[in-house]
Amino acid sequence: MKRRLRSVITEHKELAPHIFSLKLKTEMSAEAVPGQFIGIYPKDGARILMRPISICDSDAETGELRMVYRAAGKGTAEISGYGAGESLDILGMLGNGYDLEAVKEKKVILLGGGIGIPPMLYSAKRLKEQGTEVTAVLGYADSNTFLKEDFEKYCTVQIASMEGSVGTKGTVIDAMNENGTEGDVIFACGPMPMLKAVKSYAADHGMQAFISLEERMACGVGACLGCVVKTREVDHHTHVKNTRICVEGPVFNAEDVDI
Amino acid sequence: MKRRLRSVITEHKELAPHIFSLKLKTEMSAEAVPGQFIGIYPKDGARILMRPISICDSDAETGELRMVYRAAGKGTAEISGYGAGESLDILGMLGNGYDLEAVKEKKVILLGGGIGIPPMLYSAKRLKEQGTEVTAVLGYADSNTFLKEDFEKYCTVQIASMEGSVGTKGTVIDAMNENGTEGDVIFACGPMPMLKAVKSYAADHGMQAFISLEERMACGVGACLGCVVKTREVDHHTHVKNTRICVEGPVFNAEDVDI
Amino acid sequence: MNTKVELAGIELKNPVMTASGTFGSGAEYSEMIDIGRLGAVVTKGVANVPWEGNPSPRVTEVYGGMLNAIGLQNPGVDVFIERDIPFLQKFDTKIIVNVCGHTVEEYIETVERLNDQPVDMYEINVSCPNVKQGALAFGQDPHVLEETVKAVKAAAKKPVIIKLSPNVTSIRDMAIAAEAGGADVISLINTLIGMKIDINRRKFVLANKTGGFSGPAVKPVAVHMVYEASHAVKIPVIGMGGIADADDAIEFILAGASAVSVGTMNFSDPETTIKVIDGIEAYMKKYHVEDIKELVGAVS
Amino acid sequence: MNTKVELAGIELKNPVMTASGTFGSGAEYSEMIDIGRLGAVVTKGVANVPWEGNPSPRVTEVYGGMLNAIGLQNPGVDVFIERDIPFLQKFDTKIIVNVCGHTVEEYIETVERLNDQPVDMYEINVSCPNVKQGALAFGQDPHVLEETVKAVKAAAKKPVIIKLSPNVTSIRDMAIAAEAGGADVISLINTLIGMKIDINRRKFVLANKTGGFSGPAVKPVAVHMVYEASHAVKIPVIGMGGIADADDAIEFILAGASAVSVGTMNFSDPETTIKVIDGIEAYMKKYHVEDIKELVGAVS
Ligand SMILES: Cc1cc2nc3c(=O)[nH]c(=O)nc-3n(C[C@H](O)[C@H](O)[C@H](O)COP(=O)(O)OP(=O)(O)OC[C@H]3O[C@@H](n4cnc5c(N)ncnc54)[C@H](O)[C@@H]3O)c2cc1C
Ligand SMILES: Cc1cc2nc3c(=O)[nH]c(=O)nc-3n(C[C@H](O)[C@H](O)[C@H](O)COP(=O)(O)OP(=O)(O)OC[C@H]3O[C@@H](n4cnc5c(N)ncnc54)[C@H](O)[C@@H]3O)c2cc1C
Ligand SMILES: Cc1cc2nc3c(=O)[nH]c(=O)nc-3n(C[C@H](O)[C@H](O)[C@H](O)COP(=O)(O)O)c2cc1C
Ligand SMILES: Cc1cc2nc3c(=O)[nH]c(=O)nc-3n(C[C@H](O)[C@H](O)[C@H](O)COP(=O)(O)O)c2cc1C
Ligand code: FES
Ligand code: FES
Repeated sequence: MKRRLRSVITEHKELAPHIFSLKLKTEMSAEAVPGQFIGIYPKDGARILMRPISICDSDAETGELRMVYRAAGKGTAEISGYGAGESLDILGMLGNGYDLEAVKEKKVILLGGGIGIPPMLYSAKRLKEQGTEVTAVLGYADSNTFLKEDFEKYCTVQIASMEGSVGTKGTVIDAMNENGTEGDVIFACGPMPMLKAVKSYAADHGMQAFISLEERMACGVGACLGCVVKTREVDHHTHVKNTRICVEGPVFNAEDVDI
Repeated sequence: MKRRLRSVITEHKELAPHIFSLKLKTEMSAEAVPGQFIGIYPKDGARILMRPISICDSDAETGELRMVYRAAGKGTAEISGYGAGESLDILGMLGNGYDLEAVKEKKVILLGGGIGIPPMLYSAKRLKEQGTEVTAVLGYADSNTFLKEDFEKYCTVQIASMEGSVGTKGTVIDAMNENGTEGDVIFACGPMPMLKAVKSYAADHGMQAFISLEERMACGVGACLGCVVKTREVDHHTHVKNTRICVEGPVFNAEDVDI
Repeated sequence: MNTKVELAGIELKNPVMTASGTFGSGAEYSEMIDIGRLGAVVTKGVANVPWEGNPSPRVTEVYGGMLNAIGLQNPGVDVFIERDIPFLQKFDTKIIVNVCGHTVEEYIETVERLNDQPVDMYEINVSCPNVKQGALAFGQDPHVLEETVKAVKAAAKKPVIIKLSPNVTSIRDMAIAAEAGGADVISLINTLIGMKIDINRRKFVLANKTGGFSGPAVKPVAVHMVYEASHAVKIPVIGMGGIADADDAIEFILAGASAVSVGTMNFSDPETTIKVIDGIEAYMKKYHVEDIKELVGAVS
Repeated sequence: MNTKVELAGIELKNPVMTASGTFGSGAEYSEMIDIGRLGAVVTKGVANVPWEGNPSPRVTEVYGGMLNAIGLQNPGVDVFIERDIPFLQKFDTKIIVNVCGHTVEEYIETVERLNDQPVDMYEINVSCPNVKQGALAFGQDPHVLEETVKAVKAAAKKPVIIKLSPNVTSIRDMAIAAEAGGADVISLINTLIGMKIDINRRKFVLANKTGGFSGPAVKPVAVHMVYEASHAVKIPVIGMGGIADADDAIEFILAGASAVSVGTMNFSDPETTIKVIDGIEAYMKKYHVEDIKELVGAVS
């Protein structure tokens, strides 16, 4: 059941310049599926819409959700100013998430680029729990390899950096080529050029790719049709060739969407 | 010199339901004259204008200004939520203030009604310092006689309450009538019906009355002409029969303004 | 205490409804609020055939509000009849179908398809700023508006609400034209036209360049127009534009609205409509208002 | 790096000026900021004789902005010439006199009195919504506007800026009419019409009932209109409406404004204009923009 709820910040710290790790105590943590996201509402009256942020981790025992986000604009900058003990209103759980069941017996490659890295962590954790074989390939800008240690708890980790200061110089695709990374299925999250490259990489290599898309959102629950992406086929809900990222996504089979 | 400055809250407490006492550390405290006011800026982006609040006390030694205000609407409610150590941006010093010099040798009656009581405190203090004889007549709604003890440090205090639970039942005028309060000059601040009554009381008794007016303000510095009151004579600045409360006031000789 | 209001013979249990396009056809929000508490659900605009709408990005936040250029994407009236109406029928609320079209003929075709459906009223969107082929033009010229209303009314078997655009010199003239054309009710405001530019990329934020501006920021414009329109016509007025709480809703009612719609703020807090309904009742209690109708236009 | 802009042959050291009515005639803010840093000071509207303006309350805050119904109170052009011009002349900035009137004759009388004064330009306010006798009408009908501009231009010995109202169906038509009438520059937006009701007292908050709506809340409407107007005419456009920082100012410039004005936000932070000037320079540095003119209309 989707709902707006008050949550309490239990931890909030800067992992790298402008990259924050936020833990929220909320009953929603019990429901979180990797690939899903929540909407975090800024409090300032000038800002009325929620900010969609992916789940980076969820701990049903402590009742905490973890998000890792970049302070990109004014809303996330405002959010980054709230400390432990303060409250934040959130909308969740939003989106479909990855279908982990379906890949149980496969070799999964997790591709994360930049601020697309955090959502992959929760997938890594859950895939490990179900015994799936996982390699994570993480693409950073520079040597600031936030979350790397967290991934290493769950899977093999390969690194790329645009600067070349750590791992393969270049993108996650470059790293896969260099390392000969093998797998049946890709889960990917990152900037659009990366997702396009992943889509054709997967096609070229006969792999399946599930990619997580971003778009500007208003409602987050499928009511406003603000967040659509073009689709190859007519969508079952909209009855035209586009689909709502906030409900039918954010995770799509790369083949189905026109990016 | 008027300016917008950041100040730091040194004390903030609720004196009576919805009535807050706020102390701010600011260099402006050295300049404050009784009857003047500052503008306090809410921080929420939905609210862009300052809230005009009178000086209730100023301590040049500690560098603190004190204001006592009612959480009347959304802006003052927001302000009431900030605690010691947090900052507030203020615009000041604003307005003319009372001419204390001119009444040095006279008997002064201070009339405060409701949230018009606080501004009178600083006058009481300064008048006492210069050796002027002062009686304060304070009109409350009920037995919640906030600031009464503060006044008693500086002058004789008479009380009225609309409820009748303390002092004279009725208004400050009723209290003056009951107590036969004597004086040459009145300084008054309070709701409009009270100020009107004071104006005619002073006229009837051959006394001078200086009253402090309120009006909705935008700039607070005389630039927008948002806060005018009608005047008997053509105003020297506006060249029409009205004058700016934020600059030429908020304190006026009751005779000069058309209320 | 009576909160019931009547619009063109249709009785609503309270004056609070959803604004078209901000509530889908109810399904999405039905898991978050009790739709049965609403005076009415106004659906997303529906056309005779499916519309693809505009390219993305379609929405963006602005100070105190948002811009949208959805472009009236909708699955078409057939899907609406098969899927959305049966869903809405499950709730004890009125169903108002917002109708869009590129031409008068398209409006009429949709209205005729709906005439024997279990819906209560039509709201004709003559004022959407996000559609290139001139739908806004219906709503910006009084003469064209009057003719359009006449044609739609002739085809409609249910009461017709005409939704007015605020992007006009005289909202009075438009209200009067709608009434002259036979409108049963008018509703306003639709969105203002707005634009946002990303200064770092030097690009329009919306693919459509311009978008419809809504949310709390537009309220003062909307209250004024509702006041003007309701004083220009005898038919009832539905007021909207930036309603975030009961105080805002009451402001519209005092300005002259017989009912109100909550739009953008559903996104901010899905429970806004319910809070507005409760808050109106609390206000009536506080000020001993027996019948909500006493408040309509009661500003002085 | 060049921040100089030229408007009708008048060179401003930078494109940032004050918006009429929000900066008095400079005296009040001169103790808070260095007026010599401004591209120009645009004064409060001045008429041929003193105007008393509207009753109080005249201003109120709304969500993200404010309403004003000052009613163009001013001390008249004689006092302005004796007191305000000599004051402004002390600063190294341009002086633009905003002129208001009830009739074309009044505009002309004021302009003629100012013709031999040391001022740089006139800004003709054909769009103030707070004056009953129809000043807004000049700004809402293209034909009336064109004739008004022609008459004022014939009398004016300095360049004429025509300030447009946003309360129109087509800002393009108004911009084109102003240009056709001979305007040297157009400026926009003046305030939108808004209303606020006190729901507890059931009264209008402003004595005038309606007021002009300004501040950050109106920016999306203003950016759109500046874009539309600047694409409709060849003369330069001065953009304003809700500018709070350099980013906002740059948004207007990218939309097509050759210069910008800061209004309401002077009240919020008296140093806004200075911060905007500094921020534009920082942006130009960051993106290696040699000449500010490269940014005018550079959105795509
Ligand atoms: C499904 C989804 C998951 C996301 N997960 C993460 C995450 O885990 N970590 C992270 O750092 N970021 C994530 N993002 C991007 C994040 O939502 C934006 O960076 C954020 O909304 C920017 O808000 P702002 O107030 O800082 O920016 P502003 O520019 O002030 O925002 C203005 C408006 O634009 C929207 N907006 C701006 N950029 C984006 C964007 N890239 N995507 C969507 N909306 C945007 C904002 O939500 C807001 O409505 C995700 C986006 C989506 C759609
Ligand atoms: C010179 C002066 C001195 C004042 N001194 C004090 C004081 O010492 N203590 C105190 O409690 N109050 C004082 N007031 C009144 C105080 O300014 C208002 O109560 C306050 O602005 C209300 O703001 P709000 O955000 O709570 O109300 P809202 O209703 O949210 O405010 C909306 C807008 O209206 C304005 N406004 C609302 N009520 C008033 C009012 N009565 N006077 C002026 N503007 C108003 C606000 O400033 C704001 O711009 C003074 C007013 C003036 C003009
Ligand atoms: C995302 C979105 C979609 C909208 N779609 C429609 C629509 O299909 N038909 C219509 O008449 N109005 C539509 N509107 C306008 C709203 O119904 C309403 O008139 C406007 O948003 C003002 O109200 P608000 O400020 O409460 O949102 C839409 C508004 C938004 C924000
Ligand atoms: C208090 C006030 C007074 C104004 N007076 C005038 C005026 O005399 N002449 C005029 O042309 N515009 C006047 N305006 C309009 C502004 O110059 C400007 O066009 C408008 O406020 C939009 O800009 P902003 O949002 O930055 O304030 C006034 C605006 C305000 C807020
Ligand atoms: S954000 Fe509203 S449908 Fe996706
Ligand atoms: S508040 Fe602007 S002149 Fe007084």
